Amino acid sequence: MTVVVRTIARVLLPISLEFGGYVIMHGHLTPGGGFQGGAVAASGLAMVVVAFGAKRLSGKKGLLSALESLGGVAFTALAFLGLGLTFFANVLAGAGGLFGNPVPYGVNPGDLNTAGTLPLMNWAVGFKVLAGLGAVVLLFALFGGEHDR
Amino acid sequence: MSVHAPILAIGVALLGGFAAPLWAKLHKTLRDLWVLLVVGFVGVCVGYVAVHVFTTGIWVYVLGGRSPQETVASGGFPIRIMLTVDAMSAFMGVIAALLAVVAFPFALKYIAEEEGKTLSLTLGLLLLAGILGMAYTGDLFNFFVFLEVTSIAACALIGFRTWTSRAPEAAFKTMLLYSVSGLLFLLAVAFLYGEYGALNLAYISAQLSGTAVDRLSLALFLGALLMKAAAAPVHFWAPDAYGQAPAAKTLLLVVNTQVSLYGLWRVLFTLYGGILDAPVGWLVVSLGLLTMGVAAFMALVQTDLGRLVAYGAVSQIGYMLLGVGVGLVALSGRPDYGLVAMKGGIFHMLNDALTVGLLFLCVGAVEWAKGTRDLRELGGLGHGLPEVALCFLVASLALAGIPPLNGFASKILIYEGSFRLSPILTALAVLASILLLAVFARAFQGAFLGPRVEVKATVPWVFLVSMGVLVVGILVLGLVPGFFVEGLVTPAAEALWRGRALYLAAVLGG
Amino acid sequence: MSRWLGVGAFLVVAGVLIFAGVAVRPFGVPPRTEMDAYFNRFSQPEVAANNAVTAIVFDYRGYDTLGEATVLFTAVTGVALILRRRGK
Amino acid sequence: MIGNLPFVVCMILVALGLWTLVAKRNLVKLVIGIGLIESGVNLFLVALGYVHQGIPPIYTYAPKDAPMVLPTPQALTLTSIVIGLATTALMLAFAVVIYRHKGTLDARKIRDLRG
Repeated sequence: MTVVVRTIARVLLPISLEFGGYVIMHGHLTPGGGFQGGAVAASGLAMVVVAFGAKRLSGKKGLLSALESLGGVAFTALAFLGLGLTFFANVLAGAGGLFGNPVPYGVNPGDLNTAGTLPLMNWAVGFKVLAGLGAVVLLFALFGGEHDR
Repeated sequence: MSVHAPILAIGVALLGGFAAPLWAKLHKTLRDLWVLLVVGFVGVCVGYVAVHVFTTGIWVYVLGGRSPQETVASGGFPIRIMLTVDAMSAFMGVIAALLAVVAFPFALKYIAEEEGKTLSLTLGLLLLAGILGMAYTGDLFNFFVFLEVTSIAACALIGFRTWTSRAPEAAFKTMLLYSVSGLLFLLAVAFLYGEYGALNLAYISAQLSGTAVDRLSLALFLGALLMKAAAAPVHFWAPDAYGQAPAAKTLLLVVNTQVSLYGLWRVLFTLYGGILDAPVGWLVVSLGLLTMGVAAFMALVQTDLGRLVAYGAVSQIGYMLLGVGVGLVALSGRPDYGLVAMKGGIFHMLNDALTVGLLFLCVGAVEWAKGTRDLRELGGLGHGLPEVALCFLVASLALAGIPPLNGFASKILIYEGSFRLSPILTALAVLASILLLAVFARAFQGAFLGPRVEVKATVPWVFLVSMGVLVVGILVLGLVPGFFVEGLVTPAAEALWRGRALYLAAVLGG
Repeated sequence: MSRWLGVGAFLVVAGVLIFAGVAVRPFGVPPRTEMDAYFNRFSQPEVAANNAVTAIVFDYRGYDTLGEATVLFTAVTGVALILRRRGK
Repeated sequence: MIGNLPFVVCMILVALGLWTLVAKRNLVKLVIGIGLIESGVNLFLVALGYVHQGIPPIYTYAPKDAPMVLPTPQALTLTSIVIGLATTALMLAFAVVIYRHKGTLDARKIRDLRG
C-alpha cells in the first residue's frame, strides 16, 4: 500500500486500540463491553494487515494464538473463582476489595471500581476477541497471498 | 468439590481445550498428557454424575447463584442458567464420555504431528465439552449456544484433510446445514421468549398453552434437530461428513448426532410433553422408517468403505427415531408397549455408539495400514490384519442385529414395541436390518477376504486396545442386556415417559 | 416442474413466517416481563453494575458467554486448521 | 401505530435468506444467505425486547422514571452475533480452500460427493 495509507494506519492504530480499551474498561457502566471493545481494537489490527501486508506480520501468528488461549483460560479461571459458591458466582461484587464498591439502586454517574468480576472478565474476553479476530484476518490474508504468488 | 461435578465435567473440558495449544508450545508430550488427563477427569465426573442421578434423582445446578440449589428468584420464576441433569441426560453423558475415552488415545496415535495434531486435539476437546453442555443444560438458549459449539468444532474436524478437495466440500455442505439448523433453533427459542418472557426449559414447559406460535416453534425445533441428527430428507450431509473426518474424530461426530436426537427427545417429551398429540409421533415414526430404508439402500451401492459404514450409521438413526416415535404415538394413553419401544430406542443409542464407533475405528485402521478405503482396491486384508477383521465382523453383525450381540438386544425391544402399534412398522424395520446384513457381508468380503496381500504398516497396539474396549462392550451388552436395561436404560426411558412432572418440580419446586 | 415446486414450497414457508410475525404478539408491549424486570431492578444491588446488559452477559447468563467465547475460539482454531500449510 | 411491522420485516429478512439458499449456487452467496437469516433472527430478538418509549437498560446518567427496554434479548443477540461471525469465518475458510482446489465457487461444478 502507498505511503499515505501506511502513515494513516500508523496514526489510527493507537487510536483504535485506545478506544477499544476504553470500551472494554467501561463495559459495566456504558454501552459496550469485552466483545465490542475487542472488535474495535481488532479493526485496528485488520487495518495494519491491509496497510503493511500480511507477510510482515506472519511471525505474530503464534503470539496471537497464545494470547487467545490465555484470554480463554483467564475467563474460565475467573468463572472457576466462584466455585466456593457456584460456578460463575460473582464473589468480588460488593465485597469491598478490587472492583468491590457497592452500588445503590437508581440513576448515578457511575463508579469504575464496581461490579466485581465483570471488568476482569471484560478484559479477558476483550483480549481474546482482539487476538481471535486478528488471527482470523491474518490467516485469511496470508493464505490469499500464498495463492497469488 | 463433588457438589460441582456436572459443571466441572463441562468446565474442565473447555479449559482443557483452551489450554491445549499453550501446552503444545511448551512440549508435545505435555500436551498429550494434558489431553489424556482432561479426558480422564471428565470421564470420572460424568460417571459420578450418572451414579448420583441414577440413585437419587434429578440433579439441578444453578450457575452463578449464591447456592447451586437456589433455582427460582423471589416470585417463583428462574432467572439464571441452570444445569438440569435427569436420567436421560446422564445416560447421554455416559455415552459421550465412553466414546471420548476410547477415541482420544486412538487419536493421539492416529493423527500425525505435521498434519495439525494440536489443533485437532483442541477441537476434539471442545466438541466433547459442547456435547456434554448440550446434554446437561436445562436452558433453551444455552442449548443453542452449545449446539453451535458442536457444529463449528465438528465442521472444522470434517474439513481436516484440506489437501483433498472432498473434505472442504463435505465440511461446507455440513456447515451450511448446521448453520440453518442452529438458526431455526434460535428462531424457535425467540418465539417462545417473546410469548413467555423466559428461557428456562422447565418454566416454559409449565407455561405452554398450545397457541399457534407454540406449534410453529415446535415445527422449527423439529426441523432444526432432525436436520442436525441426519434424519432422512436431510441426511445427505452425514455420509460425506463421516467419510471425510479423521476416523478417531468420527466417533465424536456420531455422539454429536446422537446428542441432537437427545435434544429432540428433550423438546418433544419435556418441553412439549403436556400438549403433544399423536400426529407428531407418527411423523417421527415415518421419518425413522424413511431414514433406515433410504440409508440401507444407499449403502448397497457404495464403493468407499468409509461412506458405506457412514450410511450404516445413518440407518441406525432410523431405528432410534422409530423406537422413540412409537413411544410418542402412545404418549397420551401411556400403554406398556410405548415404554418398551422407547427403551429399545434409547438402548439403541448406546449400542449404536459402540458398534458404529468400532466400525469407524476399523475403517481408520484399514486406511492406516493400506492407505485407501476404496472397496475395489481392497481385499485380502484378513490375513495381514486378523484382529481388525474380527472387530469389523463383530461390529457388522451387531449393527445388523444378529443375536447374541448388543444390536439384537435393543432391536428386539423396538420390534416388540412397534409390533403392538402396527406390524407393518416391524416388518419394514426387519427388512432394513436384513438389507444391512447383506451390505456388511459384501463389505467384509470385499475388504478382508480374498488372496493374501501385503500391508504397508502393522496396526499399533493403541488401536487394538481402543477397539478391544468397544468389542468387550458390544459382547457384554449383548450377553447380559437385562442388567443394563434395568440399571441404565429403564430410568432414562422413564425420565422421558413419565418424568416431565418430576423435571418441572425439580426446577420450579413443589 | 421441480423449480415451481421449490418456489411453491418457499412461498408457503415465507407465508408461515410472515403470519408468525403478525401473530406473535403486539410490538412494544411484552406480555411477560418478570425475568427482565428482575434484571433491571437487581443488576445494581446484586451485581453492582450500572449496565444491566453487561450484568446479564457476564453474571446472570455468564455461562452463555463462556459458550460464546468457546464458539469464537473454536472458529479461530478451525480456521487455523483449515488454512494451515501441510507439513509445518 | 406501526403494529407488528418490525416483526414482519424480520421475518421477510429470514425468508429472503432462505430464498438465497435455495436459488443461488455461488458458495459466497450461500454464506451471504446464512448471514441474511441470521440478521433477521437477531433483529427479531432485539425487537422482542422493545418497550414503548423505552430507554437503554443502563443507569449511568439515565433519564429519571423512563421505562427501560428488556435487557435479556440484547444479551442474547450479542451472543448470537458472535456465533454468526464465527460461522461465517469458518464457512469462508472452506470456500477459500475449495476455490484453491477447484478454481471455481460454483456449487454445481464442485460436486465430487454424490450418492
